[in-house]
Amino acid sequence: MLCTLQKQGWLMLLMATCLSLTATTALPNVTFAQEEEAAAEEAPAEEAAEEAAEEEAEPIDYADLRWEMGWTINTLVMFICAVLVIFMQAGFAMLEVGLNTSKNTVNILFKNVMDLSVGVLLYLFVGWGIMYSGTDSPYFGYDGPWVSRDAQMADDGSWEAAPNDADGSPYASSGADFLFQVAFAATAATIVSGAVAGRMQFKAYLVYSAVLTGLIYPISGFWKWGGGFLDQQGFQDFAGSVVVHAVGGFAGLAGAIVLGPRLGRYVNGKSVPIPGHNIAFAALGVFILWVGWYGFNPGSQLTYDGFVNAEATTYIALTTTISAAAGAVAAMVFAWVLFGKPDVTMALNGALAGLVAITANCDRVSQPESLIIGLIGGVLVVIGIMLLDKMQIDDPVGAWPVHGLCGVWGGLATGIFGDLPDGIESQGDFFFVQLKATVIICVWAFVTMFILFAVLKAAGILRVSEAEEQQGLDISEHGMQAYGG
Amino acid sequence: MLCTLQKQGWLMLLMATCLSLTATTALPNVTFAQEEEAAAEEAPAEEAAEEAAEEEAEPIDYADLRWEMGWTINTLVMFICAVLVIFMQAGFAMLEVGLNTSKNTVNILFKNVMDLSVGVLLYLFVGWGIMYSGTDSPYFGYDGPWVSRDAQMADDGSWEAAPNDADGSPYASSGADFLFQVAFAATAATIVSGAVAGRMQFKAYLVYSAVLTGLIYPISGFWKWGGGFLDQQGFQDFAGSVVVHAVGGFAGLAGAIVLGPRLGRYVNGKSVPIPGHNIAFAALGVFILWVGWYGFNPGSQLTYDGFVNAEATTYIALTTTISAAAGAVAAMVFAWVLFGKPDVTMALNGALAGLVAITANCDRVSQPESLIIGLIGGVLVVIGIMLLDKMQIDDPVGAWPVHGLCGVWGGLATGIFGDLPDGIESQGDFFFVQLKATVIICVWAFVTMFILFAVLKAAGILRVSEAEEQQGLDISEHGMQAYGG
Amino acid sequence: MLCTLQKQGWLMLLMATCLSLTATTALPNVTFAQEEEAAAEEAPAEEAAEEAAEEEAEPIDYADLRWEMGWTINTLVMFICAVLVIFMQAGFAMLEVGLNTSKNTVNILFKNVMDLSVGVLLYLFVGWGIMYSGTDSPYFGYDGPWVSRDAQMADDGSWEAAPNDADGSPYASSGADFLFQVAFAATAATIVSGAVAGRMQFKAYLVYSAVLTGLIYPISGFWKWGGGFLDQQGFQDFAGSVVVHAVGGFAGLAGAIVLGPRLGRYVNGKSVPIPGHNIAFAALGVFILWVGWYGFNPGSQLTYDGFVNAEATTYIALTTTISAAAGAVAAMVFAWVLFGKPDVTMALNGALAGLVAITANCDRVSQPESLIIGLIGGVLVVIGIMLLDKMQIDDPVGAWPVHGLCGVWGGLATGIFGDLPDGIESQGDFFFVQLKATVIICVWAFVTMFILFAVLKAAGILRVSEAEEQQGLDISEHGMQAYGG
Amino acid sequence: MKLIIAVIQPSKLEEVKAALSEVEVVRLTIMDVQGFGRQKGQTEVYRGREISVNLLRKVQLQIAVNDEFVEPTVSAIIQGGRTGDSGQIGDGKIFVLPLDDCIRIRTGERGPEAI
Amino acid sequence: MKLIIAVIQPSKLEEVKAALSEVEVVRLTIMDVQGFGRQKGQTEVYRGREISVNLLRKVQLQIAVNDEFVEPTVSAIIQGGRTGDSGQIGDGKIFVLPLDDCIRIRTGERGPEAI
Amino acid sequence: MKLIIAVIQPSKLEEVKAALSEVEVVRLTIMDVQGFGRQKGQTEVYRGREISVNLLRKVQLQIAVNDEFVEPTVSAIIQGGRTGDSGQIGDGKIFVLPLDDCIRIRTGERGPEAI
Ligand SMILES: Nc1ncnc2c1ncn2[C@@H]1O[C@H](COP(=O)(O)OP(=O)(O)O)[C@@H](O)[C@H]1O
Ligand SMILES: Nc1ncnc2c1ncn2[C@@H]1O[C@H](COP(=O)(O)OP(=O)(O)O)[C@@H](O)[C@H]1O
Ligand SMILES: Nc1ncnc2c1ncn2[C@@H]1O[C@H](COP(=O)(O)OP(=O)(O)O)[C@@H](O)[C@H]1O
Repeated sequence: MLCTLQKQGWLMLLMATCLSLTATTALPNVTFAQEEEAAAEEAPAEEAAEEAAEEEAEPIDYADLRWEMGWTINTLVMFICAVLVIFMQAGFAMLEVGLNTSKNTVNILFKNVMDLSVGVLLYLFVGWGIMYSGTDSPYFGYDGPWVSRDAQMADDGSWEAAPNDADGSPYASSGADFLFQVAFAATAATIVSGAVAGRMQFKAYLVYSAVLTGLIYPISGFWKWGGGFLDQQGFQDFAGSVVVHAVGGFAGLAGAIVLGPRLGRYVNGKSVPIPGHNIAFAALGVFILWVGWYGFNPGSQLTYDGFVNAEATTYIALTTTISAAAGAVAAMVFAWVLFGKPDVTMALNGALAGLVAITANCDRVSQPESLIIGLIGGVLVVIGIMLLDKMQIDDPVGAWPVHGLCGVWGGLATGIFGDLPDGIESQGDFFFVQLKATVIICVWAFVTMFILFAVLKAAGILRVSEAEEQQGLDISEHGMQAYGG
Repeated sequence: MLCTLQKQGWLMLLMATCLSLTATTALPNVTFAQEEEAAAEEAPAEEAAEEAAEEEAEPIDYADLRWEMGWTINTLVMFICAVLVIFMQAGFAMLEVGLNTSKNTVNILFKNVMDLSVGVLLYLFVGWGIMYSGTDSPYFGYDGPWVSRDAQMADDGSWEAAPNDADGSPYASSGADFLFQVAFAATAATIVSGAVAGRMQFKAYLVYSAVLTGLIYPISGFWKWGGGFLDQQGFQDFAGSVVVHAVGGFAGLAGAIVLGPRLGRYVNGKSVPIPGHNIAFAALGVFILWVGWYGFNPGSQLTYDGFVNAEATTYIALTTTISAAAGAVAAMVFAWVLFGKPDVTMALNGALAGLVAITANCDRVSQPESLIIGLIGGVLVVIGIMLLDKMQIDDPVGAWPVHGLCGVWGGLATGIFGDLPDGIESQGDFFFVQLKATVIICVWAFVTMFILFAVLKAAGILRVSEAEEQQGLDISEHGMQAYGG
Repeated sequence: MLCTLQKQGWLMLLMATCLSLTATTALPNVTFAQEEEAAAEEAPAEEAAEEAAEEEAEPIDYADLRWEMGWTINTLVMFICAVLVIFMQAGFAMLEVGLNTSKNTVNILFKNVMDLSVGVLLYLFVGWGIMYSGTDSPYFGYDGPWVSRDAQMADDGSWEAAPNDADGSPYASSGADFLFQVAFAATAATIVSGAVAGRMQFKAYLVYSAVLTGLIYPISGFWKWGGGFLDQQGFQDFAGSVVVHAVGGFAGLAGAIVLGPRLGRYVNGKSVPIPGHNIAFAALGVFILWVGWYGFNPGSQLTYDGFVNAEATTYIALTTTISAAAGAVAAMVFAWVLFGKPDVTMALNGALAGLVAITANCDRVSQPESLIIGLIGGVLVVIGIMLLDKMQIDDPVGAWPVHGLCGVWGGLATGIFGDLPDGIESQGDFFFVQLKATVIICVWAFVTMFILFAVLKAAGILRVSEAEEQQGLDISEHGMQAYGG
Repeated sequence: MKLIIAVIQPSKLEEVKAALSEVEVVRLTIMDVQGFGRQKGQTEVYRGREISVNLLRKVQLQIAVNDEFVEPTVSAIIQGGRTGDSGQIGDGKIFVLPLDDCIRIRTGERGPEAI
Repeated sequence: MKLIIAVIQPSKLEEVKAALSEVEVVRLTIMDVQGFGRQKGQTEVYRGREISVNLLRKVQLQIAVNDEFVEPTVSAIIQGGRTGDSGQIGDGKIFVLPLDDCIRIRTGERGPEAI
Repeated sequence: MKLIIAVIQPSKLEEVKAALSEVEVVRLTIMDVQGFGRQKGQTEVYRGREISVNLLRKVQLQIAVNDEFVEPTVSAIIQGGRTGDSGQIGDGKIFVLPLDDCIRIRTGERGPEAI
């Protein structure tokens, strides 16, 4: 189904969705069963290490008040965090619009709206089933579309579907879980839209967006969060510096390279900046992203009930905040020293850099460490932007420096500063595990996306014509201007 | 008092507010008592059907921890959802501003600010007392202004006011309830401001806004949510596709018709589009509305505590998300096929269409059904826009196609796809109930508002002069330009 | 350290942050101990009055489910409220940008981003330690940087750090508390940026921002919320009409006075208004602020669990909403009557005025009283704006009228309408206490900031040159234009 | 050759363009301007302070034409730009300036045929 | 008749308008422009890359006047637009162009009386 | 003296400015305009309704020069503004208008030396 998707793009998409309606909603329950098994089989192997697994063995007393309240709180808080993450889409839209020329505004907005909309459908039908397939395979699995329901009570008061639980601790409803996860998928997708802004055909973008949210992101996501091989090796990425941001960042890099720079961006070897058309939008976007990140990182605690979880949730918010602030300050100072003027776009990217860098390790670093991680992130993003410029790769919003480079930094910083996870002996081993996994995921995203973009290019539907680009995608692709009387 | 309101508009308003200060705050308690009685009287009649009523009979053990935690969670989550719904005001403001010409920006913003501000006061003094009057009459009641307090403890630890409860299940504080409800009222009101943009006098709008939030919306709201005759007939409208959106949409339609099109919108029979002046604002608005809808629909679950409620809350968020995404995709594809270019304003309206359509039934449809509902909504909104254009009715932002037409669709879809409510035997009966109630409410909103606008027109204070309109309402009505140096 | 901060500004800042890394994170625990002692010592003195203190005497049973659920809910809700308050930064940014000329947009945005970023770091290192030093001194104390962790469980299930508690009632995690508090500090800081817009050097602003969030605000904050002398005198300021808003407002006034008006603002005695360049941004900002205020005021309830707290939280949201609406309506009507046209900027300021005015007393006034407070606030802000204009003080966004004047009004209104706190006998005494404390805090903020700005002026780094100002700070200070192709 | 500069009501742009294309004047340059004429401008109030803005949004057209096209162009603009039959204050002005030369960047052609 | 085109500092607009109305020049068209003159422009930096923007915000006035009004108009603009007594680089320029004809759209009047 | 008005592609501005400064033309005024020429404009669709917008974003340069500078200026603009060697529809136009007088606001100088 997906290869066809690659070829005929969105038209297929709609048909696919309609077809899938035939898929029985019974499927998910089967799924649920599968997971149980999977878990069961793994259990013996890990007994020693995890009491969690043990607890799961014992039957859960759903009548227990502590359990019900915990489940309620986890479900509702995860839902609220999901809403915050979905709000980030607005932030990305504003940021990308602001940092590009006005003649491509409609196009960028449209891409962002579709990242969310197409993303929801593709992730619902394909991505979710891949990323959390509950398969035994460490590499790939799929257990069908739709989200299973839980906590369904029959009239006789018995459970038609039992409340969802993770390792025997009160977890959250699958609905909350899906919302939270799909928002992450859409985030990964939308990161790219900034990197390829101003020259990519809209059709091609829709295909890309569908493939990333439906296939590429969920597969590497499964490797870590789905319990795949990277997870089994002890790789830690709390909220997705690598799994989400680096994937988006490197996919964007691939796009920027295959597409080539915008017209007039590099004239006979000289770099000619194309300033954004509305810095106020860009700043608003960053404020929204900062706010949304409080769903992104703290929400990734997944269970929030009880003293320890609740405290952890807010501690994560704290390290996240420190890193963001440090990133903004460091980027400002560094750029100020370098270029002689404080550049707000650098400070804004710095804040995002701090946020991206702390995302993988916000749960396992100390406050001073979170500060260092942010400061370095802020410096890195400035260097990254200059680096791309030197290499004449045109990434209009700095998607790679922010999400790719600092995503990698976040992944490595986890190995450098992070408390050791169970089963890893030394900081050295930890760092190596992080390094390896980070490289694997970045390469995965870069290569697969590079191929996709190359295919689209070969098919001649990747980039718009010179004339169309000069005119701006708003008119050439959408026959509409963003601003008027 | 309200007829005077109709005549002298806002000046009355302020006086009214001040006068009302004399109203004793004791009133609400009396009220509370009333409700108790009302409920009591109804009880025997319905025993068989509702165990709820029974439970209420037994005294509630407020000392019970389960009860207190449930009440706490319900109150706080409803409060958070109310905040999200209030945030939608910003979304409507940005959307409407973006889709209109710049010369009417200040006017639109002002109208939106006043929808909320005037709305809060009018709903506080009149609307709330009408919509939840707890009367026995199936048509109308009023039990005074102000919000009653509950969970007030005397020093001796006894309850001065007992915690609010719904049918004996832990409910939420009246304060949370009011906030949530007033946000809905303001939403209904603000929908219209887009439909009448660019030509209506500000004074007239204030009168309209006061009447809708104070009288028209609460009355039909009572018919359903207040326990009026539509509710008794089994009409289902979970979060207000009909009760809120269709009311706003048809009120807007009435306004657009009575006002007539903007100058130059239809020149000798030909339709001349007047494009919006800032699509970025429009898109931001839709993102904000999408986010706010997570308060609107899931929040309407009203009780969120315990496995079943918490799960339902997030399942509602899930169907809402699917429908919104489907609406956006369907509208994009449909418009693309029709007009040859993907039109972002259609996709944006499509997302809203999906959201409106699912609002009535998000709790009682399956995921595939929510997808279908969204897809059809997305197609309908495009058709609706073309329809209005054919009929030369000028609705600048497409308030009727989105909220009116898709509101109706949502109401009917509930009857087509929705699980049967207690007491209704067949899907056919259900559909008929939905159809009848939907028609009644739409007619109510359309006719009453048509009359109001006609009266204002007769009074000569409805529409601005040609010159003023050409100049733009910002200068002619407010002596101010929205944009400058 | 801070005097140097005053001199060399931001460069110091970074160094300071790095140095501080050496500070052992053990410190906070010591701190924690201190607080315990402090509390203990105070206990006897107050036994009679507070049962709270008594309870603290008894050991807390952390195993108690009620306790754990309460703590969980308090922590998570406070976190969510903190996020809402942080979101207000976006609101301030948009409001200030919108009400100023486009040539200073980048500068204003940059200042707002830095208020949050620098604010977080300075408050983390200095402010937090001062404001909640738990010292016995009624005037000043400091117990080091970083946020202490709590609810840390050792492997044997014993507490390494016990869950945080306030007067023996379940409180919230220090992380949530810090986030909530730092957001308030950043709010106080960012208020000023509007008052000094268009003519202040960026460097100087950074110094100001660091000093306010690091020193001035926390010190007066300690006097009230840290348990200092104003608190001991019975001064009531629930969420900071005075402690936060008046501090910001009067600091801004000092800045506006020392800086002098913008070029061309007053030509030979005549006032020449300099209209804002984007009213849509301004309105969006106010909507965001309104929404954020639901974190600001209800969040200040600090404990939300149980019938009484949950109800209080939402009642606070109710009075806040009423006052905001009343403020907007009153300002609109008053300005309409005065100037003959409804001025949206006045209505927007009116809403903020209502919000600021109710902030100190939202917990202890009736609904009619909240209405009156809002109405008066709305009128006051208009008067305040005209007053400044008469005195030829140039406050571009009306920071003083909104936050300073209405902050004072809020403080006094508490004494006029508010229920008496324990230990105060008559409304007269209460009013006097409020008056005295309000004056003290306003003078503190005004004088200290006046001195700081005067020093900066003497140092010649306060105001930009005529040419730079005429050119706009975006180009002269940041070498960048906010808007472009 | 002449350069015709016309200031018209924004709302009339479409009609003027239509009228122009009827006389085969299809090339022009348009810009947003603010007008200050006999038409009474409103006095705006900002924060309670009057700002006299007789400045109203207008659209300016610049049209380079060969001499024989001047009259048709002018009357086309008048026809399309006039409000009602009698016209209305604020309808605007047309200015005719001498044009010494005209060059087409694309080809380098000069003079009348480049117009 | 002449068409006077003046480029001035945005901040001087009010004063220039005042000066003009004193000499009874009450009709003009204004537009935002970007100026590039002797006045040193800043070199902007965007993302670490220099952009040489000698481009500064200016306001352009277009005033059609009858010949006898040329001098008063010019001196009014100078008086209102000059910074301080000595003036300052960036104060701008005034250009006087010949104007062949002027038409009032509203009435169709032509020539001097239409100005 | 002449006033040269050129309409060019926005994307060519930097190159044109560069070309101009090579012939020592360093003073000019720039404004955003919308162009409507032979170049086919797109027909936009808004809400399913066609809007014919042959209107394309262009940049207009106004350069006052002394007579001897006219040719260099014109050819500099052509050189910098032409797309590729052959040029392309949409590249724009240059108009040369007679300029009666030029005054420098700062000094009050008039005529050629004020340019
Ligand atoms: N003498 C002039 N010089 C420059 N622009 C003018 C002149 N007269 C009119 N205009 C422009 O034409 C617009 C409309 O003018 P209008 O008020 O209709 O003049 P009238 O009242 O003579 O018809 C004005 O807003 C202004 O932009
Ligand atoms: N020769 C010219 N052609 C077009 N515009 C000019 C010319 N000279 C000056 N200007 C305009 O006038 C503005 C101010 O010029 P300015 O820098 O004051 O010139 P000078 O230094 O000669 O006084 C410039 O920004 C530009 O917009
Ligand atoms: N006669 C004219 N009058 C005014 N502006 C013109 C004229 N001809 C061309 N232009 C301007 O030059 C721009 C480019 O013109 P272009 O389409 O290249 O003309 P051509 O097709 O003759 O080369 C147009 O968009 C328009 O702004």
